[in-house]
Amino acid sequence: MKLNKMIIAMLLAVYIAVPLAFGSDNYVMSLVVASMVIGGIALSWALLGNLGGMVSFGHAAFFGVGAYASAILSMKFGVPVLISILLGGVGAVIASLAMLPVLRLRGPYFALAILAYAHIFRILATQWTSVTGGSGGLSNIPRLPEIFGYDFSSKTGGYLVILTIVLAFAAVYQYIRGSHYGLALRAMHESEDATRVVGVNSTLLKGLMLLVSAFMCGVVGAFNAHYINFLEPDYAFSGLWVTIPIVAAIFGGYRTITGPIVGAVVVYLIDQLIFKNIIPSGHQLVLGVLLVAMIVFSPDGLLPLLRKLTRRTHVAA
Amino acid sequence: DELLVGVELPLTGTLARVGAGMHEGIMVAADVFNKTNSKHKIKIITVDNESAPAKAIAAVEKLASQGVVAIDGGYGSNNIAPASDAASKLGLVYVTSGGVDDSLVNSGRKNFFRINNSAGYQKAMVGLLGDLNVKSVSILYSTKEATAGLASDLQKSLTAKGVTVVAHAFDPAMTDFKPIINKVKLQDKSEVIAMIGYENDYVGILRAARVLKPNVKAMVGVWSLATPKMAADFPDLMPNVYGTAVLPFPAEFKTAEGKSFNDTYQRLYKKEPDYLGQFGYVQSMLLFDAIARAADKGTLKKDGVAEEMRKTDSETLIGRVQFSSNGDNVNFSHRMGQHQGKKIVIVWPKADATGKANFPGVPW
Amino acid sequence: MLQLKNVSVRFGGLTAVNNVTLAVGTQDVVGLVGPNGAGKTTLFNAISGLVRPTSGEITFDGADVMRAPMYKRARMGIGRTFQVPQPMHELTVRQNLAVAQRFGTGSVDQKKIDEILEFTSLAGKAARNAATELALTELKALEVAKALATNPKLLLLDEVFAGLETTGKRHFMSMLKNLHDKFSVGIIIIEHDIETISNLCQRVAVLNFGELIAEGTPEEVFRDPAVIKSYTGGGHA
Amino acid sequence: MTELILQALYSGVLQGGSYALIALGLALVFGAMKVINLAHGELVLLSAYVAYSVESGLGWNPIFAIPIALVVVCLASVMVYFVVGRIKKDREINSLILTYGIGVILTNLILLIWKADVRSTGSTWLQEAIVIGPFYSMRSEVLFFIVSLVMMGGLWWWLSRSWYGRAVRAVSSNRDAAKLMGIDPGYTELVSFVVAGILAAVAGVALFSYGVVSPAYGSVLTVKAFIITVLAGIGSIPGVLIGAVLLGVAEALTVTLASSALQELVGMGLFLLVLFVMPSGLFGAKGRRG
Amino acid sequence: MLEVSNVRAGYGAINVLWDVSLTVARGQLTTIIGPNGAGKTTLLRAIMGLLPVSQGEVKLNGKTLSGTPTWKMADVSLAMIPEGRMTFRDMSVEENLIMGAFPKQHRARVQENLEKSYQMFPRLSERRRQLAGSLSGGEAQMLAMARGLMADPQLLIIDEPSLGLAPVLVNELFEILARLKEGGRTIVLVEQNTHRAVAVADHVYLMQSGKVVLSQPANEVSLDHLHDLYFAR
Ligand SMILES: Nc1ncnc2c1ncn2[C@@H]1O[C@H](COP(=O)(O)OP(=O)(O)OP(=O)(O)O)[C@@H](O)[C@H]1O
Ligand SMILES: Nc1ncnc2c1ncn2[C@@H]1O[C@H](COP(=O)(O)OP(=O)(O)OP(=O)(O)O)[C@@H](O)[C@H]1O
Ligand SMILES: [Mg+2]
Ligand SMILES: [Mg+2]
Repeated sequence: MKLNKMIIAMLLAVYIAVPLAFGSDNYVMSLVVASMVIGGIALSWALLGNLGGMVSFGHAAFFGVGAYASAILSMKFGVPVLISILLGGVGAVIASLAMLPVLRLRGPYFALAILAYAHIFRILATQWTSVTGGSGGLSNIPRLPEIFGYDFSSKTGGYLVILTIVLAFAAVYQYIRGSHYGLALRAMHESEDATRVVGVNSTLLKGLMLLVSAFMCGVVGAFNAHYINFLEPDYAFSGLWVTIPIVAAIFGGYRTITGPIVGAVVVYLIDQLIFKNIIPSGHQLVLGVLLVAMIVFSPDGLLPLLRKLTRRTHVAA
Repeated sequence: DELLVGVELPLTGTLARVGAGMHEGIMVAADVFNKTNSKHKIKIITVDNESAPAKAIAAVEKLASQGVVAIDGGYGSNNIAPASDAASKLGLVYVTSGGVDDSLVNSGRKNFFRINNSAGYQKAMVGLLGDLNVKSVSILYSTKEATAGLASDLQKSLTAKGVTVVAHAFDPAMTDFKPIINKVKLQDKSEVIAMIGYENDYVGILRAARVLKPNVKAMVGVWSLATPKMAADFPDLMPNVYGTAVLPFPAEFKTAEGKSFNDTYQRLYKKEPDYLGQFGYVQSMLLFDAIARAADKGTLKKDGVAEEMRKTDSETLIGRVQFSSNGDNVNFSHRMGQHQGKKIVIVWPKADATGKANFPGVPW
Repeated sequence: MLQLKNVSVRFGGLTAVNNVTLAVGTQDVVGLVGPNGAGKTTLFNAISGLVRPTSGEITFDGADVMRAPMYKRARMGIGRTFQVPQPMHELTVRQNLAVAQRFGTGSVDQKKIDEILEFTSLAGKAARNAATELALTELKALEVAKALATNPKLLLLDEVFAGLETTGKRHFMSMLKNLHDKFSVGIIIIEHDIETISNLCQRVAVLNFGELIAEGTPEEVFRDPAVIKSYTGGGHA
Repeated sequence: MTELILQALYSGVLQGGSYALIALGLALVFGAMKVINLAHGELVLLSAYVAYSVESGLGWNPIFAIPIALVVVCLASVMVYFVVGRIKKDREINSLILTYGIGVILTNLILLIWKADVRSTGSTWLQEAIVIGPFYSMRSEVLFFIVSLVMMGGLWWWLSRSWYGRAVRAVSSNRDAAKLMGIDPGYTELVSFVVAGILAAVAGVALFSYGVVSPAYGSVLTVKAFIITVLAGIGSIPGVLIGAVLLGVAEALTVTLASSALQELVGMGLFLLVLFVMPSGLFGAKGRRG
Repeated sequence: MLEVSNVRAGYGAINVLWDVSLTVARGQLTTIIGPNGAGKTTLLRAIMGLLPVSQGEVKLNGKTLSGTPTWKMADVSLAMIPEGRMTFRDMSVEENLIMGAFPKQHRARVQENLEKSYQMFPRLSERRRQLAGSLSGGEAQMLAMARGLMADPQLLIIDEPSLGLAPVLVNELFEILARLKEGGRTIVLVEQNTHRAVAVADHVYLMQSGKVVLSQPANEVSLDHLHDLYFAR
């Protein structure tokens, strides 16, 4: 009961208090939206890492494919934006089907094979000029629509949409993790034969996680395309769609569900509002240091670390 | 009074180098302006867009929230497009020289101004090749948007003039150009190699050409090539190479403006100014003047800056600048320079030439 | 229930299992013995689907399982243990069993899990991390527990008695007998201890260099001179 | 046409030699610690920038920068080792992320110190054309190709024939058992990082003397190196050379026979193809599925 | 020769050994027996420095071993033969054996000792190029044994060497142990095969729940009595 009340209070806060507090400041709102986009990617990345046991350096592939798929569907085929965003996720899933063979690989092999796909998709998006607009990219991508008189193409509107997307994904993630599939998935990382021999179809499960992760990331990419109305290959498949989400997920704790999201918001805002002012060029240096420090000192992320610290002070008190 | 001008530029990421170059020019402009203008003072606020479109938007929004009266800067058409959209939404003027893509001026942005364009580069190259009476050209171009766009325009206009053209696209990650140069040498047998890329590409291509020595009469490139930096860093690659250049080197600044630009630049950055600085300087000076005029008229808050920008008609370091209704500089045409010894000599157009072209002439 | 026909497994030039034909019914407890490297574990691997035989036929409950993946065979009722224990990492002992039960049978029954934990003397270690906090013998017990949790019809036990002390061995043996009697689970058991085998099995098969060299009751087989020569070496332990 | 192809093959082989030098350090550390050092490309780049500083600051030929680069890069490499050594759990995942973070740090440090300009050597001597029959190349390419071969030969001997090399493999295979054999695991790992640093230092100077570097180039190098390690199959040094040459030749041939825009695509395609068809690489002994 | 006094050790928060003391006399074969989970392996790991000792001391020839890292044990001629799981899986059988002679002082005699190993276990000779990871259970056990003998250690600690071996080989194994003892080696043997172990031993320790509960010369040991103690668990 208490937990439920807390969740409701949190929801009210993020849905109502945030827009009320910052809605008038375009800059802060755009930072918040951008951080939620990062949070969405971080969540999908962490899902694959935590449940699938796979580190990916190629989530930009899903992000980019989702973005392009949705942009093209809405521009060339007139698909309504909200539907095309979902279809963007489907596009990413289709792209990830091409990656299924990579599931045989582990660790660095998987991580970099996915990266190879991201490169390939980027080159395809550059070369396939007739559809993607080549390296010049696509501009004037349709904005988020007006629904019931509310204009979702505004900063606050965009915020509400991405927030809903990310929360929905978190719920799905929570559901999967809590099930026995979650257990089996966790067990699979180190001991694939051991799980298979008790009846776990590990290849299927891993494949499903890849698809789920791809879908999530694709939807986020699609949202972003309609939110900034612009796309080009280098941007859509940029390595930054990997770096910052990873830092965020690690920072917040990639084994948890709230970790990547909270991590994204915190890391992105701190980075943009503070670090960027201290070291205008090369402030990613700080992100790198943060990443290294987290892995060395608190590989489970900040939340568990805080919990540990508060517990200690409790005990001391 | 102090007027805030926002600068949105890539200071990190893939475009960091060019972004920093333009930034220097902007700072020089602010310095010069503040020294000469007693009434208004310009204060620059810079935000790094990290070579990323979304960050460029955020940068514009951040600057707007800090009360700037206009946005200056921008590099790469892909970053300029969304950033200038954002500026346009917020009613701010956006001035740049960092993107040559035609779609920038053809998408109906209201307060957008640009002092250079693809056509100007193309005009210069076609003009030079025409003057040299070249019959066949191999174009080597990077698949990035600006380079690919310019390459296809160049190919069209050269073909229209009856020049035989072979085009070779290469990925920006390309490092060893020997196989391409060998194709030019053995298959194309063109008279001229036209390079449309960036510094690293030029160095790679010229090195490969020095090794394979194709039987060409000239090596021609575009931006970032006929610069003092290239002459200093790669003394044996550059002789006789052509590239677009606004000014000869050592710069001969005849006008008072040119001299003060040069002095200030040298004082602030302890090096010779290059074209990035020049463009940044010119665009900023035009902007600052427009802002000052608008401030005098009290129309700063009411689209005054855009209005004044539209009225621009000045003689600048890069020639006369006037903006058409879509914000493009109608007079823009580039010049072509050639590395000769340690110098860069303007060889095209005739009117501005400071020397004669060494033709045929190659670095080896 | 399980039927092997002319099964061979080759690794490059080495024939680990050669033309083995063997049938095991629900009522059987079959001992599989033979010198080290004779191909016993490899045969288990072939039955459970870890390696694909080079030739031959394997049917289980009448269905051809030669091409069935490991997890399908597990769900059909082939349970096995690994000679080198393979616990599921990151999970506790109890979670190991839960996963085995959920995916092997389709549902979870905590009571049954408790029973199995009790059975295998792991009750006190249920909350331990299976991969890093167990001793070797406990890992072996966990192997059996996991296999049991999938509710198998056929149980393949690879040297689960090795390293067990006498008491533990007896306890385990009675447990297996129980299991066999109560649930009519067929069992194939690899073991080097002749006493254990004689005690448990009605039938013994002997592998040597991949070939089945003898089959019969323990008494018959262990009197066979070929078996004595290659395996028991005369002097009884 | 034959002339074109011959030159492409030659260019590809030389390019392969330089790739191999970069890939070798990565493969070595992976062999020793099962850690893919994603900052390896940045270490190579660091060495290239040291060479740049030596050339532009002291006016020396970049080749003489090698000793200084050795010191700098080996120190950096050892620092990477100590950080990686501090990982307590989930080594596989965490080491990837950790070295990725170190790569980000190095990239940005290079950016801060040396700015974003592209750099390359100005030395004429290194860029002089060397023509052997129908084959054209720069002096630096040939020079470092030979250096690369020598270093590879030495390393191969060291790993497969020396006690030390075997110890490296033993530690990565079973740490506790290696200790029981009298091997100090920490020391062997440290040594492999130092050797990887040496390789990176030479590779960086080589890169500077025939290529062009910029701060963001490190990750490109790492990916190339990794592709080659995959082509080679883990633990095979001749494999690294052959994989690297294969990649170099494939790239050069793509440029010659198809379009140069497809060069990168071919590299990636080759990588995926080998992964799918021969998961253990061209010379790998065992699968990489664990 | 080896003296263990009041040793406590365990895994993280779990303590396994409770004040274990025992002595091993030079030239003798000392066997440690006890039920599963008694802590025998844990004790051996603690002696070898693979586990930290939280209390008590291990001494070799009067000199303390505390703080000596595992890889220095070979220098004092102390070696442990672990269970068969601890081979170098990605290396060939022969390379595994060679690693056994890693300490500098033994490198010269590698070839000679390799031959000896192959004579001892011909099966290993047949499999010399095979990766150790794909050996059968018994073969791996032989490999671990042979590898441990490559360094001719003076004090040899062996953990359940008969595990997974076929009866013929078990016989051979105990013959080998007896020969080693005759050759003057000091041996600590942990075995589940109590009959055979006690038969070759000079001295017997019985461990239970992390404690030494009995210490007797082998010829005084009554197995029936021992088994009674087992059941007392
Ligand atoms: N993947 C493989 N590659 C090559 N040889 C293998 C492989 N797997 C097993 N072998 C060999 O096949 C033979 C049979 O091995 P198997 O594990 O089946 O023996 P086993 O009868 O179980 O012996 P043990 O009683 O020692 O466990 C052994 O000699 C082993 O070395
Ligand atoms: N890695 C570990 N983490 C935690 N506890 C462990 C670990 N290894 C062993 N133990 C515990 O230590 C105790 C003693 O184990 P140990 O392996 O020393 O027993 P043993 O006497 O060698 O038994 P066995 O005859 O089964 O080999 C057991 O209760 C076991 O649960
Ligand atoms: Mg076996
Ligand atoms: Mg034990």
